[in-house]
Amino acid sequence: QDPVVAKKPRLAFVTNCVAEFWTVGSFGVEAGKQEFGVEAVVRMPANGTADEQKRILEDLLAKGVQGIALSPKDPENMTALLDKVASRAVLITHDSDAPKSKRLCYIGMDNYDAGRMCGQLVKQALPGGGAVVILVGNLDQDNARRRRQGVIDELLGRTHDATRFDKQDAVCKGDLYEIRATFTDQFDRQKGKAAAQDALTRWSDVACMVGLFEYEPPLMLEAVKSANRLGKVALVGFDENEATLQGIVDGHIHGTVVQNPYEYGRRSMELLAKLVAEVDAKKREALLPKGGFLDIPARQIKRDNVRAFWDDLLQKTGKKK
Amino acid sequence: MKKIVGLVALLLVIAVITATFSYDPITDSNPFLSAYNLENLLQRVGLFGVLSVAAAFVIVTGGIDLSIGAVVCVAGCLLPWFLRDLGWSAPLAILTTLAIAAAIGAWHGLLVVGLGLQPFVVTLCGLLLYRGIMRGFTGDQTMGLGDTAEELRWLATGKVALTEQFGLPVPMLLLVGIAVLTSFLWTRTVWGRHLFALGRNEEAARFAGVPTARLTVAAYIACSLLAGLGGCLFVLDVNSAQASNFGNFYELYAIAGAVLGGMALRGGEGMVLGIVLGAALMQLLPNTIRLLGDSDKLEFAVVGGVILAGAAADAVLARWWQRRPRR
Amino acid sequence: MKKIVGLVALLLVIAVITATFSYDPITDSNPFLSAYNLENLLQRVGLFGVLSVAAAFVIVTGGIDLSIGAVVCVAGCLLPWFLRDLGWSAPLAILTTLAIAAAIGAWHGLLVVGLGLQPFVVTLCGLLLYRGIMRGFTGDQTMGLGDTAEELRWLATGKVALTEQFGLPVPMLLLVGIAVLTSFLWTRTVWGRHLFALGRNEEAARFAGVPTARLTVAAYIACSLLAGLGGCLFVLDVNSAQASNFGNFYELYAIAGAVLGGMALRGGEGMVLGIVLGAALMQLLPNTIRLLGDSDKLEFAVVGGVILAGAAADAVLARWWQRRPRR
Amino acid sequence: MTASLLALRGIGKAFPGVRALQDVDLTIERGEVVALIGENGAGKSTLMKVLAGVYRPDAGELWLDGALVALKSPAEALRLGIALIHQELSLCDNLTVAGALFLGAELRRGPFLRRRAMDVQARHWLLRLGLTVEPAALVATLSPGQKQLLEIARALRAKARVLIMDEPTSSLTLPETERLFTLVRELRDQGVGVVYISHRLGEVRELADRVVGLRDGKNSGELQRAEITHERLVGLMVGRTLSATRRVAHVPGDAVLQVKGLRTAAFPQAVVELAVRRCEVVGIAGLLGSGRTELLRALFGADRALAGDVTIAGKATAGRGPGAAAAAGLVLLPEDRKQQGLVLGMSVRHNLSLPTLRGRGVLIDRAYEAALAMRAIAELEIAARGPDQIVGTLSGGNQQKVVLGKWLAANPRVLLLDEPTRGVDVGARSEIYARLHALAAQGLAILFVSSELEEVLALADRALVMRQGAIVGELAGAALTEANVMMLATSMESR
Ligand SMILES: Nc1ncnc2c1ncn2[C@@H]1O[C@H](COP(=O)(O)OP(=O)(O)OP(=O)(O)O)[C@@H](O)[C@H]1O
Ligand SMILES: Nc1ncnc2c1ncn2[C@@H]1O[C@H](COP(=O)(O)OP(=O)(O)OP(=O)(O)O)[C@@H](O)[C@H]1O
Ligand SMILES: [Mg+2]
Ligand SMILES: [Mg+2]
Repeated sequence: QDPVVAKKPRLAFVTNCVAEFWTVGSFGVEAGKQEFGVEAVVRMPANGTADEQKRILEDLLAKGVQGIALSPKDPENMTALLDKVASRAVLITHDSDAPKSKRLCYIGMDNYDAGRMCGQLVKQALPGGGAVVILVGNLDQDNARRRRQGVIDELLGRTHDATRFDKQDAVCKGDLYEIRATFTDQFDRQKGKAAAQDALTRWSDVACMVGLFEYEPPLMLEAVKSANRLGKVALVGFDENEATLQGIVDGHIHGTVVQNPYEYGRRSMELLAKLVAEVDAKKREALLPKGGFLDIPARQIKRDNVRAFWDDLLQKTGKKK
Repeated sequence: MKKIVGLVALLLVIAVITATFSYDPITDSNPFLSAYNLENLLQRVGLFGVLSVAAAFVIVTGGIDLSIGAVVCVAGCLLPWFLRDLGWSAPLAILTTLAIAAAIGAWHGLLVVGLGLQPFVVTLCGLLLYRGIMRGFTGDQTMGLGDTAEELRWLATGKVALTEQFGLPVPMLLLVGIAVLTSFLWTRTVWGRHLFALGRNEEAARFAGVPTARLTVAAYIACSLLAGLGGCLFVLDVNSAQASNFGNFYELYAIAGAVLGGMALRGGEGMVLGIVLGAALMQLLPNTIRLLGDSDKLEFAVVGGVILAGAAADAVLARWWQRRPRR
Repeated sequence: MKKIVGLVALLLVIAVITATFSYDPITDSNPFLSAYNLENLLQRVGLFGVLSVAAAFVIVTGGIDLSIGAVVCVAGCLLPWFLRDLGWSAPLAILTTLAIAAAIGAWHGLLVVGLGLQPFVVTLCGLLLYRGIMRGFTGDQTMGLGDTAEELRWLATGKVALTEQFGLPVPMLLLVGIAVLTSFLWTRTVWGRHLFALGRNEEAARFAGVPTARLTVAAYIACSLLAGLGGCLFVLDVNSAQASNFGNFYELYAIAGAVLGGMALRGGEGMVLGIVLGAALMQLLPNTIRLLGDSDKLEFAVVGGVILAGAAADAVLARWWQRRPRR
Repeated sequence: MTASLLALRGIGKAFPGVRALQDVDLTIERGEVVALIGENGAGKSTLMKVLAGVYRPDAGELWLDGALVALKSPAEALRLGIALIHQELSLCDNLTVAGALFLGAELRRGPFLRRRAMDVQARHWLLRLGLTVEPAALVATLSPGQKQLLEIARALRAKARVLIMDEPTSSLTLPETERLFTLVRELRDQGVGVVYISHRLGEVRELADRVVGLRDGKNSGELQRAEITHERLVGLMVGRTLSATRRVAHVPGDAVLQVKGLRTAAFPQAVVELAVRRCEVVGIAGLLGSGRTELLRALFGADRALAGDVTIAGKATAGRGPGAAAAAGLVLLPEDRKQQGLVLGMSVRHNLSLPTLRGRGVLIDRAYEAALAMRAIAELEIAARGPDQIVGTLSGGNQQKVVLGKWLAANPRVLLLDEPTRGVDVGARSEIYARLHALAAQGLAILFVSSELEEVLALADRALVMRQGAIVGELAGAALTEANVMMLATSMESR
């Protein structure tokens, strides 16, 4: 028996769905494994539901995992479950926080803030104001709601309040900007494209489209191209789909807000490794970042910084040496 | 009976493999056989088993219910609403939810029997319709119990202690109860006899004076009622339901469990014990994968592959059995 | 024939309603009737219509193929891989993808015919299996074409100009071609006659010397082949595919389109024209909702409700027609 | 004067495109056996279905014990004591024999089944009909003849006041038929009114107290017990006399079908050897369950034989399935027309052309198909609205004619027929015999099974008698008599 192997902490990184975004995250986990000498598994709930997550967590505990980094699907209602998990293993959250639970800390950014950053991009692209259409995978997911709310609040010049929620069919009209509609596509790409096309059909005056999920900005781009309205409709995206980045390079997409899933993965491993090694609860406290929040801020990627960002991304995901 | 033996064998083989490979020499423990894991497994079998029995009620009649997942969604969204937003008492909330589920079943039955629509069509539309209505109703907000109804959650997460370490999960007990009742209903009562007869040859049963229309409607009601019960248990278990995906695909798991357990989709054939075993297999496999595998990417592939292999082996063995020379 | 008339009437009613209410007095334009929207609609009908015809091939035999969405996923993930990662030429990539799809169909057919497994079971396992394998194969990474194969994308996004404003989308032309061919095959050839006979009564067809086993396998191959073609078109249309959700639920849309168009799930009944109209209805409804509605929350509900209402109206009318006093 | 047990007055019933019944009257007294006769498609089954609550008539009244009743469902008819044995088998084959026997009238204690009691009573009923199967056996494992007996047992069990039997004996052999007659007479003596439908005119003569004729959906006359003769029965049915068919002598050629050492799964001990030559018509006789159907199915390859060689014109086909047999020129007209004989949902034309569409390229030769349909409809006198009528809506006898028509057109080398004229009326029957003889004269080898001895005598050059899966004798020429066949078929060892 190799004593070094025996001592390696066993960790897990649990996401809230299957997505390209999280494959980048799992590269971060991979990097963290090497760097901090841990064993780790990545678990992605295929249907992206809370009950799948519950069963995954239970099986991880059964497996004897010592530390778990989780992106909770429904933080509000999962508190009791998370507390139970926290009593059997070290639990931290990433990407989406569950502040009411006994998780030790949160790694990530605030989706509401990221949404506001996205809103700023819209403002830059459309200084004179206009009609905006939002595309989102679905609206019952916490991060989606917060992102959308951030965009709306920023555009309507509202105060910073992450708990606000405008219903899907609510009228959102400010002095300059008007949110005409929010379309959901339930992660079906063809449907996303159809929704973007139908929005362009319905309103001849749409001035900007915002895609809040990773695969959506390229679909909007396709739709705008097919409608021959390239350049007439500003596009703002979220996340780092390669077609989005290419669109920015080509000047068809104004910009995108990127999170840093790679760092979520890597830093989760780092923090969990330390926390698991420390048995004493008091000393553990000391290891935590201030306020139990490790901020990995979102960034705005525009034409000026897209190249550098893209190269770095390719490197991290092993697509380019 | 041969089917049952085959299923038990398959379950045992997978269990033994999982137990062997999940053994952890460092801690000298066996995660798969830990009380915690076994309890979890039994609880899941209980939850999904209820849905498979539900599916079986309609399959017996030669029909199919694709709306089981959507009914789970309806129950899962409504129960928290009754309990938390309307502040109803637990019994009232549960009964109302079940009544609504039963009404959905009755409506399916009437469409199938009264208008002669294909069950596949009716329940496929139902799938879209109910989930769509729930999305509208909840405004795409997550429905959760928060910390209300803590006692009620016992139904889904509670255990009846057998030893200090190990307790039987309540959903498993519920499933056992439902299975015994159903089995009794199917094999010992006039109602069950008639149900199986009409499932195989509706016309012949009608000519024999069996009230086929009424019975078919009853089967759809039983199906949706159990699906609704399942929905209640699921939401009590995970405490949160999103209309757009709660119970998604569960109809397929439920039907797969039932069919795996020996229900023939042409109707009039099957045993409850098989269904429970089929549902158990559907839960054991993901557990195995998650305990042994480094990634769960191949989960679906393994589940699909094993079921298919099992079904194929079953067919091959049955042939061999038939061809075998008799004395 | 009555079915076709009914469908056309339903399509027209919805189209007229949409056109009326989408009229914009300010710009004096009608978004629904704009060339852009009609082109989009026809293109979507083309894409999904291919899948519905695929589903129909197996439905005719009295079987069902739940793996259509998974085969779409396989084709959608493999085509970009061939074209971009392996740098294959367009014809080679397309043909290999189609060959793989056809092989999947052959495998389904062999399991159904050779081992006598239920089609529902085989293809349900297939659904899990192929999608699972693709998740493993792609490592959950999005497969995209990037800017390779721009010309090939013409197949999915191209148009054949009719007037300066309006062109017929290529997928629609493909669908028309496939539909005409299929219709010819079904109604004019010995093969088609045999297929329909075996769909209605496999045993009687076998006793009449029809090579039922071979034909059934051929039907499954045709189904998967068309599903594979659909997968190619879909990925060429949206330019990227994620194994975990690409083509999810498309089997249900495909089957719904076919059944709506008059295919009976018990087999041996149906017309290609009806299938195309059914698929068209499935695409028209969401367009209507997005052009008229305040939100798309109720999309599923409306689609489910309209299909159900259509089927019910059809059944009621058929009865009334039969009961109507004759001279 | 007491009212009749049952009276139908002015019954009318139309199906799309066809008036099946028009102003039909029928009375049944207590303790009377009324035979209902008529050509195929005359409306007999339709009338009986009206009587049993399956169809609701468009016009007319139904009086039971002098009271007007309107039947809404078969269940209601059963409650009123009207039981119908359907012409087509209608059993749930996933049930046990006892389960099927008591379906809809289970012995119960509250909602619970009294399975033991039902098994005991089932045994009693099976015994009375001479059906030697276990009450626990699955219906699916019974042969059509056994299923027919089971259906009869069901109807007797129902203790009906009106018992309707729509061709109950179409696949029964002599001993069962005689046993059935004894039971029917017993019921009649107890006051039950019986309606008996049959195309076997000998049975009608033996059993009927009164005969009612139907022609083209209308009453065509009535005969009292004393007036019943073969000629008058035929006259009532067809409205003209039929010329007797004459046997044409064939000179047999070389053997085209040769069977050596064949053993089937149902009778593993019995070894079958036989040969059928060109221009020869060979009949197989035997009792119910003697293995005749099993033999034909094994020859056709529909069931896998345990051992043995089957050669068709020199080609070995054993174990290669029906496709290979058909390719070698051997076809089978199956016993069960609903399951294996017809695609019920397709039209008459499409059914007729199904086996012969092959070999005409990819495209369907529509002209050939139309000609084939017209010819078959005319020659076999198929009472259909036209070639496009859906086969499932034809009367039973006409369905059988379609099955025959499609095989007569197939031009095989060897034709296997299992109960070829089940339910076919007398008129068409002689046509069919003539056609078969003509085909044999052209060089075809014909091997047929029939439960009707008269048919074996009328058709066969030579008859094989089967018992327990084995061929126990061969009769030809003057030795081919009813008595000799029955002696071989029932010889002591059989029970
Ligand atoms: N469901 C139906 N739809 C249309 N036509 C029907 C239907 N059932 C019966 N018919 C027609 O009604 C007529 C009478 O049929 P019926 O079955 O009563 O004849 P039958 O006297 O019993 O003949 P057989 O001696 O051949 O059994 C036939 O022309 C038949 O084609
Ligand atoms: N599918 C089956 N499974 C098991 N046993 C069967 C099956 N079909 C028939 N048998 C049995 O095989 C025996 C021979 O049946 P077969 O049908 O060959 O008899 P037959 O002489 O044609 O008489 P019938 O007039 O009943 O058709 C019967 O005893 C029957 O019980
Ligand atoms: Mg009849
Ligand atoms: Mg027989």
